[in-house]
Amino acid sequence: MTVLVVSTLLVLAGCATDEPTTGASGSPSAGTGSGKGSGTGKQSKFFVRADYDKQLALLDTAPTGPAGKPWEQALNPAMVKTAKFRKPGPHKLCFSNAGLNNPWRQVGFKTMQAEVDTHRDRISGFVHVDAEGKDQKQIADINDLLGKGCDALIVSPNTTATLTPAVEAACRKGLPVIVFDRGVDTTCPVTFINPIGGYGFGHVAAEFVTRKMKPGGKVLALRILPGVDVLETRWSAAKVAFDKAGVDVVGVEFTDGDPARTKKIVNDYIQRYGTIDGVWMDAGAVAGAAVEAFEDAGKPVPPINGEDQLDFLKLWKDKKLTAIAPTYPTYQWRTPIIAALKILDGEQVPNPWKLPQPTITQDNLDEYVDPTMPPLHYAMCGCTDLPGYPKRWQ
Amino acid sequence: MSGALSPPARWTPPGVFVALALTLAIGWLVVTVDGGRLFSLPTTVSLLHVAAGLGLVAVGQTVVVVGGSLDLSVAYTVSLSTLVAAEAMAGDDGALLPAIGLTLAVSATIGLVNGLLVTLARINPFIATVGVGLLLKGYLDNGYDGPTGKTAPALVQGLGYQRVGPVPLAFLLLLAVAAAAWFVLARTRFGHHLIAVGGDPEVARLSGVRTSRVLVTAHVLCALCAGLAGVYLASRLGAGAPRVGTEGLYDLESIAAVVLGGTALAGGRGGVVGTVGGVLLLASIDAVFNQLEVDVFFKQVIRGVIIIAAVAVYARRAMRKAS
Amino acid sequence: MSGLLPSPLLALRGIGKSFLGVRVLDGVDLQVRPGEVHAVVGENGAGKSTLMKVVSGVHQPDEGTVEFAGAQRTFRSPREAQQAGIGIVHQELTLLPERTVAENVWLGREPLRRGLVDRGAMLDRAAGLLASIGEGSLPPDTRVGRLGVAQQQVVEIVKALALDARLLIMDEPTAALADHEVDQLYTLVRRLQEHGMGVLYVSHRLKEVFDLSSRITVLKDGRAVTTLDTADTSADRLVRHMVGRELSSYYPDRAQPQELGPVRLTVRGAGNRKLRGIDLRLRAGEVLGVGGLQGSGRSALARALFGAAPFGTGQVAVDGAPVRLRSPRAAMRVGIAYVSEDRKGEGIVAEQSVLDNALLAVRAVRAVPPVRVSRGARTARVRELLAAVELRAAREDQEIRFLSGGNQQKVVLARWLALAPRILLFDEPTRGIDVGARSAIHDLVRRLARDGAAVLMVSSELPELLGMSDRIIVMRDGRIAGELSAGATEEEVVALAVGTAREAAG
Amino acid sequence: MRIARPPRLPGFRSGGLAPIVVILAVLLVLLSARQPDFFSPPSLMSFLGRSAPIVLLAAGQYFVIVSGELDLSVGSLVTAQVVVAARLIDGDPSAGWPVVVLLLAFGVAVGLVNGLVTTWLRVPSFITTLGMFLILVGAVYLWSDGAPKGGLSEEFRLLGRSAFEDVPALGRIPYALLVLLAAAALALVLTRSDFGRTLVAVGGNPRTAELSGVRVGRAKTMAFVLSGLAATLAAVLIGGYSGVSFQAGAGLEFGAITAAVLGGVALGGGRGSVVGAMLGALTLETLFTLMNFYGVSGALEPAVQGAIILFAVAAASFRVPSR
Repeated sequence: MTVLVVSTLLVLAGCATDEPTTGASGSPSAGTGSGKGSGTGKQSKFFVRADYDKQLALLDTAPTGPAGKPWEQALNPAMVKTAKFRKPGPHKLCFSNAGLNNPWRQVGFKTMQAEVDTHRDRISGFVHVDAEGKDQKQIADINDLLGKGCDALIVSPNTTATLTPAVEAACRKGLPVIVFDRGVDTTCPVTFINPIGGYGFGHVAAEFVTRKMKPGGKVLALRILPGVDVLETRWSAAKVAFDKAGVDVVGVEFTDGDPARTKKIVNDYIQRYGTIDGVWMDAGAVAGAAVEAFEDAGKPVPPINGEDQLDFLKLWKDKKLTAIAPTYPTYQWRTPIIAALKILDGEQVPNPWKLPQPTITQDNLDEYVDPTMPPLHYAMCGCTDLPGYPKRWQ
Repeated sequence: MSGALSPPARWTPPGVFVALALTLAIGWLVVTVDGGRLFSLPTTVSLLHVAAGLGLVAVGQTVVVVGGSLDLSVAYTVSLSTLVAAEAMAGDDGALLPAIGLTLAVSATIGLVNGLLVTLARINPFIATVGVGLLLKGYLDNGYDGPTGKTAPALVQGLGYQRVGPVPLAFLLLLAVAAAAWFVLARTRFGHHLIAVGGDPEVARLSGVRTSRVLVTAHVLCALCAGLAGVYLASRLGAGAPRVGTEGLYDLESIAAVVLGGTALAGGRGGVVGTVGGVLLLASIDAVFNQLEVDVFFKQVIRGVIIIAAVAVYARRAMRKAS
Repeated sequence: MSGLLPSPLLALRGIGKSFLGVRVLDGVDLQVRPGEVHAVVGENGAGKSTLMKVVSGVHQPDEGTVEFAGAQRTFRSPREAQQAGIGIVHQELTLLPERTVAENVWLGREPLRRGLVDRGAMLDRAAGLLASIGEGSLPPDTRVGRLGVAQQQVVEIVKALALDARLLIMDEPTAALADHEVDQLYTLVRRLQEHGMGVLYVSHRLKEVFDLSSRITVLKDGRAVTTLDTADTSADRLVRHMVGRELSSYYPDRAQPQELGPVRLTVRGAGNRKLRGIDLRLRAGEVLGVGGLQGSGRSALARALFGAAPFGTGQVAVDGAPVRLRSPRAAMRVGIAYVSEDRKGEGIVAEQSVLDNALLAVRAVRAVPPVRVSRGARTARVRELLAAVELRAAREDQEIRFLSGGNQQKVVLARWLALAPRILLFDEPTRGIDVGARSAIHDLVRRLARDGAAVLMVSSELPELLGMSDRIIVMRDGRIAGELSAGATEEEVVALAVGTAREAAG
Repeated sequence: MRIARPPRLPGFRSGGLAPIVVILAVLLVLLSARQPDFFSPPSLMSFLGRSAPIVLLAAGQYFVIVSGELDLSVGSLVTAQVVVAARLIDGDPSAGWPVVVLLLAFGVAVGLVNGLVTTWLRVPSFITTLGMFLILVGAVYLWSDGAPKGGLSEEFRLLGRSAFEDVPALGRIPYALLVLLAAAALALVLTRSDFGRTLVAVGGNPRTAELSGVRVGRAKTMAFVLSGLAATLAAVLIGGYSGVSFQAGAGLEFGAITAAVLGGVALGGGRGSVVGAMLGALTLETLFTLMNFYGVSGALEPAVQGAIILFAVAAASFRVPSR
């Protein structure tokens, strides 16, 4: 029923995230101008100006670390000592996963498993528990894992605020805790790994659409679901950009990640406004459907953004779209394993560990289009050098 | 308990407990062979916590189902309750009780609306509660970008994480609520009237039962239980979460637990004892599969099969009783 | 003399009630004195049940006043009526099979102790009430679902008694009772009478009316035609008031020996969970009556022959050819039709039209997809049949539930005739049907026999059984206790049914 | 759950079309007020075309509901069909028709299982199809480990996506619309056939039907099979319209049931018309478009939908006391 659906979508939406929404990086602020007339509505109370500025700055920062291995690189790293965690191997790593039921997390987890395989000599066991996108289950899971004699605990939280207590409890156990993807409202984990984040994503896309579109054009913003921190930050950044440029956002609609629904919405908006000059999306899931809607309506496809999923990239290449694909790279799933091993060796690691967040543009599009990979595969997986590629991901 | 006089209890629920025992036994065996431990302290605690959340909702669901109705809006009621609680507390222990009061008041109101739609407006419960669910969804989607509010620390430490030996406070709360519900069904006029309404509303009416009033009360009680579950989850999560209810699939899972417990979906037969068993069964399956790290999708398939199989068994038993 | 009489317990004045503009009750006056059994008779649709529902608070009158125990009352719900002291034994059972006898008896007014249901008191007092009407053997903590219809009827009555009501309404209380149980009911009613309780007694069975009542009010088309003192009236007069027709020539002539055809149905040593050693032969053109007490197996026999509750052992042959009656379909295939005693539950589809109901069986036997659109010819045939059974319905697309019991039964009959059956099984064909329609049904049954059908008719009403049958078998304990010829007397039937007579060996 | 079906005022007899026609008319007026060119042939055609799937599902659901059951599995079935099709076709143009045949077979199979479990094992269809829902969703995720594989060929997608172009007067006629019209005609014939009428009898009074020689179990099973077939057709159209996705069938079972109830089909069986069900579906789609045109905030749409459903059903179930 609808409920099941929504929950699936949640995880689907959970495909990316950003800084903790409160606490550590300062409490929420009202954000920027109310955006009168731009039709973008009121700013999300999750918008945190400080984080927003930080992320935009990071977009132009040069990463440090081995070239060509973005998953080992870091942006302005601040190293932390980990000597107290030094331990002789082999190690047992435990991973509490927010969920698996969406392509992004599937690709990511396969990448993580492959990464583990490359260290088989040093990793004696890898325990994975899937919280199925349920906060309360993940809290129970973490508590459960604490009884399994793990040497290090990796957590990909389902929700920032609500998982904090459980993570703190884990920290108190004294084993190294590594958090990635979403954060938690506490500094107790040894490191928090994730790419630049949602503000960056939303901003890049909005900025591109604004620039390529005819001045004063009409923009349709398509979102997956309301109320998911991840997607809220992407949207709130886009909102800032649109408000600043005074873009006319004619609609902000929710697609539930359903292509059919998406096509219907786009269809109705084309009919209502005669033409739509730009499409902004908070996730790539239904980009293909949006493009189709324009084709079926016999209209030129306006500037649009997607994500690094191959179906969109192919479409983009074949139809020669004016498009951009900000990414929230799945290669970040490799980093926690690497970090864990470093920590257990007592090596220093960056905290926070900010990974670069490349954007796919017309110029580098061809590098990422790979016709042999499935349509929902994420090009930015950084998995080509891992054992079992490409089979494991097909 | 099941030895007591009242049909809801006398009428044999324990089928589900046999299934539970088997699940745990086989589960324990497999997990041990697999090199894990099913009954380690943390695992047990986790299991009971999962059961507590679902259990509170399911007990409420039992009350409406016994009355021949059902409530598909509980998931949203739960979410809303976490928010009301956490926002009202705003991290202040002083606001604890008023906040809980407010939460229960809000959820009771939702139950009242459900009840009136089903009785006064004569809308089929399925449609009525789904409709109310949509209304709540709209409110939540529109009003909340994500987790808000802060649960009172006292509540977090208490209800959220405190336990007696391996048994979390929350689970004791569940047992208390279940016992209360059992008592209400077995020993109060309302309980007797509710079962009668579930069995045959016309008969109840002709016997002088105020059917509407009874059904409305049942819906209020159900919503109250959902509200309580919301308070518990708020204590667990430390904040209000606008999606925790739908994420947890509390509407469908609660109904699943109810029917696993042997309560007839048509109403008039069943009770909370079985429901608690059903909840524990679902939680145990969770735990076992967790230990074995089995793919969750596979687990979903298994669940589907188990639910159907269980009800099929009850149906067979009922037929035998009839002939 | 009325001056000497005690003031009325219940006084209805000018009661009127309409549904959807249909006038169901019209200015009804009626008085019940304390300790009086006041019978209400009338054809179906005369408004009896509605009147009872008005008195018991299920419906509220549009006009007129209800005066109870000297005070004017308006009962907004059954609850209020009960609290005032009006109990009702409903025509159709109003019990919960999943609940115990005690729980059913006290439903709606469970005895409390310290705010909680006092289960002890419930059981004790229920047991007491049961004992007081000589049903002490019935344990009050058994699930009602486990009881037979007759026992359930008893529970129904106890339920009404438990109100310590001052007025008891009995709406067709004997519908499901066998004769010896009816006697028990008599003693019960008389006991209540002695305690000064007033009884409103609704029944189709004139015998009961005369046995029990002191006064009789006749309803016709929603009006109270007259109220008679039972002492100085007769069945004929009563019926004339009800239908304006003499009681004489009540039953159609029986078959003449030469009208009887070959043996249609033969059963040898057949049995199942409810029946043992059934042997019978049914000839074309005859009406074989089946008597016996409730639960004696008379209905089970009909259901077995129709494959609804099939025989497990023995042989059945139709026209000499052995057949296995495993299901209704199987029975229908060899030309057997069955009219159930439970018209509401097993006879009609209440919310479908008259035509759909009449077509149901024809469709069923051919209704297995792949799709076939219903044939005009077939429909035409069914229309003829509906006319043949003298159905009185406004329109054929009218929902059948708005028809009177008699007309509903006619539609059910037409449904079967559409299959041109050669063997018809009737179980209580006239239960709950008013006198007028009743004789029409009887005529139909006989006419079918004349046209060469073999008819087996179960009836718990001795006059009907004796009046209709060419031959009678009486059931007891799942066996055929004996067979009687056309001229048999009520006494002979009862003797066989209760087992006082020596087994009629042939 | 219990479904009471007392008599209604003539115009508002459940199964009567009056209420749904009124509602639809009102929505259409509002629509034309905001967007006059909605009624221009091309836009109307494409609207009808894209609405075809849900209308089909509503028709399928009618047969199940009128027979006294409920089918919660259609949504998951649609998803499963689309995903399966994508993986089997995997862009191969020639695979189209064979796969369609396979899907039809699969749809029939699922309907068959639903029907047999419900009729033979006496499991309430709510539970049967809920279990089937879990099983299908779990299985399809499992089979494609979490992400749909392969892709639909353009040829396969024609049916759901393309149209006869340059049709005089109408401009273009989507193939989907033709499929719908054909299916609708078939459904209409079915409801008027012996099978259709007996099915209503089965829903109205199973005992009577059985004792009149109707194979009740068989009839109900057929209804589930029809629902499965409808779901398959819907899947082909949806897959064609918008390609492969796990969201393809999300929530459709709910939509279909709501549509049927809106259209005056009584949950519990025995009353209603297939036309009403299909009009109900069209009404929901109109409402959706209406909200897009009026720019109702996406977050509020569920609330609006919920309110309208509650209002409509309440209005339609207005009733008078029966004697």
